[in-house]
Amino acid sequence: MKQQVSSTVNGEPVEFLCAADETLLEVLRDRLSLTGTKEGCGTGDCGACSVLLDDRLVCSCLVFAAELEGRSVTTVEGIATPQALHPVQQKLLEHAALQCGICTPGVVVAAKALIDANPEPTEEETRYWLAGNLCRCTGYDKIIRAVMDAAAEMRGATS
Amino acid sequence: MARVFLPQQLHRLTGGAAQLDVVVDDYRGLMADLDRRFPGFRHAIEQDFALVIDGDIINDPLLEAIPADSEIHFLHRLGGG
Amino acid sequence: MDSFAFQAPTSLDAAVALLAEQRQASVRTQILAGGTDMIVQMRSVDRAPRMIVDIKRIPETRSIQLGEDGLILGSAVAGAELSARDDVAAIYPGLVEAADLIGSTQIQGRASVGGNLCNASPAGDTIPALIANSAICQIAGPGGWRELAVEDFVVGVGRNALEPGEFLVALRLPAAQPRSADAYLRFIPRTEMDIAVASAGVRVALDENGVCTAARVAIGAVAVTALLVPEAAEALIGTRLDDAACAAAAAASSAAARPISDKRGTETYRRQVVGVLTRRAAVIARDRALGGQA
Amino acid sequence: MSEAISEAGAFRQIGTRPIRPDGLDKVTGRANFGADFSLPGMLHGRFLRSPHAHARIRSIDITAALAVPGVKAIVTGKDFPDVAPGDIEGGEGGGDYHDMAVNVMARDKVLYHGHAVAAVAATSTRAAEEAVRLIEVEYEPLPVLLDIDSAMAPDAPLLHDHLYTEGLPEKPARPSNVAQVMESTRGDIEAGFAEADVIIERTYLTPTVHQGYIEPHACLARWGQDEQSTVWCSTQGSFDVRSMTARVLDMSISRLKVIPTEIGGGFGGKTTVYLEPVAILLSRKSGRPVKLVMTREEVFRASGPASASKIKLKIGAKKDGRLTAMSAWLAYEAGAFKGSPMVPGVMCVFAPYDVPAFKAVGYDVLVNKPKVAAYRAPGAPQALFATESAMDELARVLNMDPIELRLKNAVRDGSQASYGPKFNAIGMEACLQAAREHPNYKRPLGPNQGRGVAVGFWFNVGMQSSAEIHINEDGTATVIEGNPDIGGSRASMALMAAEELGIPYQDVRVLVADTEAAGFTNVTGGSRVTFATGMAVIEAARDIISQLKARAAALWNVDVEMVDWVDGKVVARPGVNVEADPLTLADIAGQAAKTGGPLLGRASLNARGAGPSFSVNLCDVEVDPDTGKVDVISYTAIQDAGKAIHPSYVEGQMQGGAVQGIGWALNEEYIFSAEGIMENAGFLDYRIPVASDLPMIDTQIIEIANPGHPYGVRGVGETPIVAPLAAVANAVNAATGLQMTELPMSPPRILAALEAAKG
Repeated sequence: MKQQVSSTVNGEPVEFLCAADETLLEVLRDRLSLTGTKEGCGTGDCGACSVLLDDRLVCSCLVFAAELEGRSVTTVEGIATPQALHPVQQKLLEHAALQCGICTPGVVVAAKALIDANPEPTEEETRYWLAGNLCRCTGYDKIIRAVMDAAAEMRGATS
Repeated sequence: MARVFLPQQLHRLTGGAAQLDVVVDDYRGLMADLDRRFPGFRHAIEQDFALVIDGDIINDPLLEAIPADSEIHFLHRLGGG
Repeated sequence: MDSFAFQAPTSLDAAVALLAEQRQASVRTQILAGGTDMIVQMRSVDRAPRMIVDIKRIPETRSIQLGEDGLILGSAVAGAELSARDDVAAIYPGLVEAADLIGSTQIQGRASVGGNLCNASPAGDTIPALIANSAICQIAGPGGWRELAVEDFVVGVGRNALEPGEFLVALRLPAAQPRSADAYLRFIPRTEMDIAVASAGVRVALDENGVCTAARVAIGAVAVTALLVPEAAEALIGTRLDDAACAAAAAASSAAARPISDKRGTETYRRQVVGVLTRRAAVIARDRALGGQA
Repeated sequence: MSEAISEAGAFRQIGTRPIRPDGLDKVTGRANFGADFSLPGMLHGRFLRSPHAHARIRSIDITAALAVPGVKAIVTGKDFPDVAPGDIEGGEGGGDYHDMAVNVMARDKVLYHGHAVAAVAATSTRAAEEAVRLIEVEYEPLPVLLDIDSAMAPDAPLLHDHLYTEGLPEKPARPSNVAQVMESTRGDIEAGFAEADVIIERTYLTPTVHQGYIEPHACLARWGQDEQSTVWCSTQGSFDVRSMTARVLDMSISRLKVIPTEIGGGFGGKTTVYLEPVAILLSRKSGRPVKLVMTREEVFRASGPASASKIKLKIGAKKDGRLTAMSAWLAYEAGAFKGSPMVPGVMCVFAPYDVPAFKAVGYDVLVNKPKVAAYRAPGAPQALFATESAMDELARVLNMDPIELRLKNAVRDGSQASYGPKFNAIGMEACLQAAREHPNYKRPLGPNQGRGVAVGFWFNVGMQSSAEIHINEDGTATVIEGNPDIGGSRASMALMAAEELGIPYQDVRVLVADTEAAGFTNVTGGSRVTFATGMAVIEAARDIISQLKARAAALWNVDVEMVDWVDGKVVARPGVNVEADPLTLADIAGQAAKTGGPLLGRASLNARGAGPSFSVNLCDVEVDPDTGKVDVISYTAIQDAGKAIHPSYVEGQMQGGAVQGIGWALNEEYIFSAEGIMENAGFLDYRIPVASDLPMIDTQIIEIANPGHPYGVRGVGETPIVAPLAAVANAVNAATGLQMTELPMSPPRILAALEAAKG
């Protein structure tokens, strides 16, 4: 039995059909071709599939797509504007805070959510907020620096 | 005259000899010489070993010259992660 | 039922009716709150089709009511929603910490105290904290409402006391006494993302002189269910929660533990560490109570 | 952040830190990784994997599975050709093509829990999963071997009836689980130990660990009726996937095109094939494209982890700290097929030290676990965990500073490496001196805190690489090469091309091309890409430059001998009578049609001169005496990079390797049941470090130019994981007074040791 779901994805209204046990991650990748959201584990342990669900950070592998009715989702594809990267994206690049890049989409979404919730995160707050985003390449050092730098820049830009 | 250090794994072929001096111009000459002294040596080397000339490790040494007074080692070919 | 179905009732009555109707039709149902345990299990352990009933659109499961009678916490309130309530954290800091320890920020966006309880893992973080706070389950079902103490709600590994057609609507915590506070600690090998190897929740109340008048100690991940440890509480009551009293409570917790050895820790280790955590949690609860946090 | 110590010459762009060319794709989700490709009509595949760690397959019945709606093809071992034995080339050594084929799909036996037994392609993943459940297999369980001691026991049951130990003077009479023995000696070891004032002798154990790349293995295969196949996959070596798949399926290399996708981490684990031959067979059988993606659980159970090891180490020294002799007995688990990194382990166990007498004996041991794959400096972390732990203990017994002890025995230029050749231009001493002077070595420690020091080493390799450079009409450039960019290598290639060609970095684009578009290149591994493929890029650029000189000479109507390439321009030599300004690349490119057509440079080479890289790591920990929990509170990685092309990515290698090593030291391990089933096959209980576990990882890049590279580059990717195991252990020992010899140093293990020490 397929569910018909109306929701908003990256600001655009979207309708799709899905099975009742299909996850948001499956729908994003396989039905909506939004493959920027990655699957690293399927059990909520790695954070590569992070998205914002009504502005709340979640693992899309642990959300049923059918739950989306009337709700909104932001994926990594919806973080930059057509004109410019989000400061988090720009700072990740400037700090060389990615090597293979598979965790990066999840880090981008999670870091944006952090700065939205806490414009001046400490190193410890940044590390704990991002503890659910596994990265095996960088040892996290440059990611943490980049995110804190992005927060600082956004504070400067908005003050 | 080059000094050749024979790999320990092949000492069974060399009758225990660990090093010797050879007068050769190049790798082909070296192999011909060593295979003549120790039958089977060339085959064993070509399967698993790189050539080392004065510290320079060469995985595929067929065309290498062997300088006089050089120090020659054989090293297990390595890859990595 | 040969494929999955999905329903998201928007009222308690509708949910109760839906569950009753499905039960009548012999359709297997599965309550969905945050889904962080349930979806993983449905993907790996038990893949059989069923009807998923999402209770998150029912107002009662999403509300946090803090009043003179205590706290009523909707069963599907996400950890992140609870953590945002400073007023709740002022009175039940240990419970909020326990909820906050479950998984990553991402998991916090979904996982609920009610779901953590219903999942009935021996290592569920909120369970000892709830027991220490004398929390009561509020259950809706075909027979109407009923209430059940949390320590009686979990009956085994992954098993709870819900009857067919019932679901957990909310948790009720009694009002805090003056000069009382709680604390919850768990041990994990990393700093985040792990399941508790051992845990302890402690609530204490003090008189004007700092003497402990009431205490509850509950421990987790050291038996098939979280355990209320009256011996540990007795070791605290009547003392100023000094080192000797806390050490006695620690020893009582270690003695009450019935741990196993598995991939997360050895029996010996768990027994020892649950005592350490009891002692440290008692000290934190004492300091909070003295600091007027309650 | 890091401070670079440089003796290098005047580079214009090398050593700067520009944004990587593929950066935008990777922060916006545009970059396509292994699982991101789809084709019309595509099927989804799933595997049936062995529930036993060792069993004979009596029968497989796929009748019911084939009847599931949507199922289009099923393959089992019977569908695969027999593959003759033969050493795998280009890998880390020790592997065999026949074994690889049997590892891809079991034939008559399963040799580890998770070994592939059958695969299904269906119109949906759920249909494929349903069919997998309906495949009926009859097994005859066999005894399971899970550790070195039981596998090496004289009466041990055998994994393979026809495996005879290699490396012995004569072929043994009986088969064995030991695939190979290797010995390496120098000097009189008996005399060396007799001369010693102090002897340290211990046995060190390390567990099976996984590379832990975040992207699971994934591929998409399309077979055509013309027998041509195309594979999109996440791999460290598309040419290796091509040769290995061709071998496993007995097909011509010309029939197979491999398109490397972006790769989500590998660390050595994506240097072999698991999925690709199966996907092609399923595609051939169904006539449809087939996508295969491992689950995380499958990655743990059925890809290639790193070897568990048991190492008995003995070192002797005089009172003044001079080493007199060292001996090592090293056993490495290979998993179910031969080919552990025992050989490099034997070769590197004494590599940092100048010791007059030594003996190392290594064993490649088969057990009923998945076949190991390379993991960053394969074999070295285990070996140097032993050596560097023992050196630290020696320093403590002698009451010497651990860095002074190492300096006293360090190999230097001209030292005869324990593995044979003489060292030249190495950074061991420079790293030790930098560590001694580092402020983090002098920081005061608090209660329950301790500091550890350890040395790391890796050989580095060169091997074959190719590169092409195409010059655009406006003088900008495209570099084409075939090494998947696993850590920012496009940036390094662009920097080297820009440096040579005298054009801005932003004017160089880098394409990682498929096996039909790029010249042959060996695997992205062995710390060789910036070194060897970089060398090919430099040579290709120099090929362009020689053409530019000829073109400019033609434009000026002078002999080519009359012009020079200076500062990114062609100039007339002093005294040559040319009335023209110097010509830039853009000037000449714009007139290429007049002087012979498009400018295209190329180089292919078999790189030599890969200098080894040494490192020194400093680690401070705090140990909770009540719970045994270790917190890393400060970490410093110092390493010789030769020349850092893009220092940020060099630091990134050092930091990432350090953290993988910290994970290996503290919490990571495969936990097996007695039946050989991995009990923690997920990121929940296979505990890789998370962001909140760690401090910043301080780095210091040392640059001792490698004479074997035009810019002095030496590989940096693997050495970083070698030192941390002992650095962390030595810090724990310093904090607790314990002598930890078994990894991981998990809280229960440390608390048990603390309790035992109390008596």
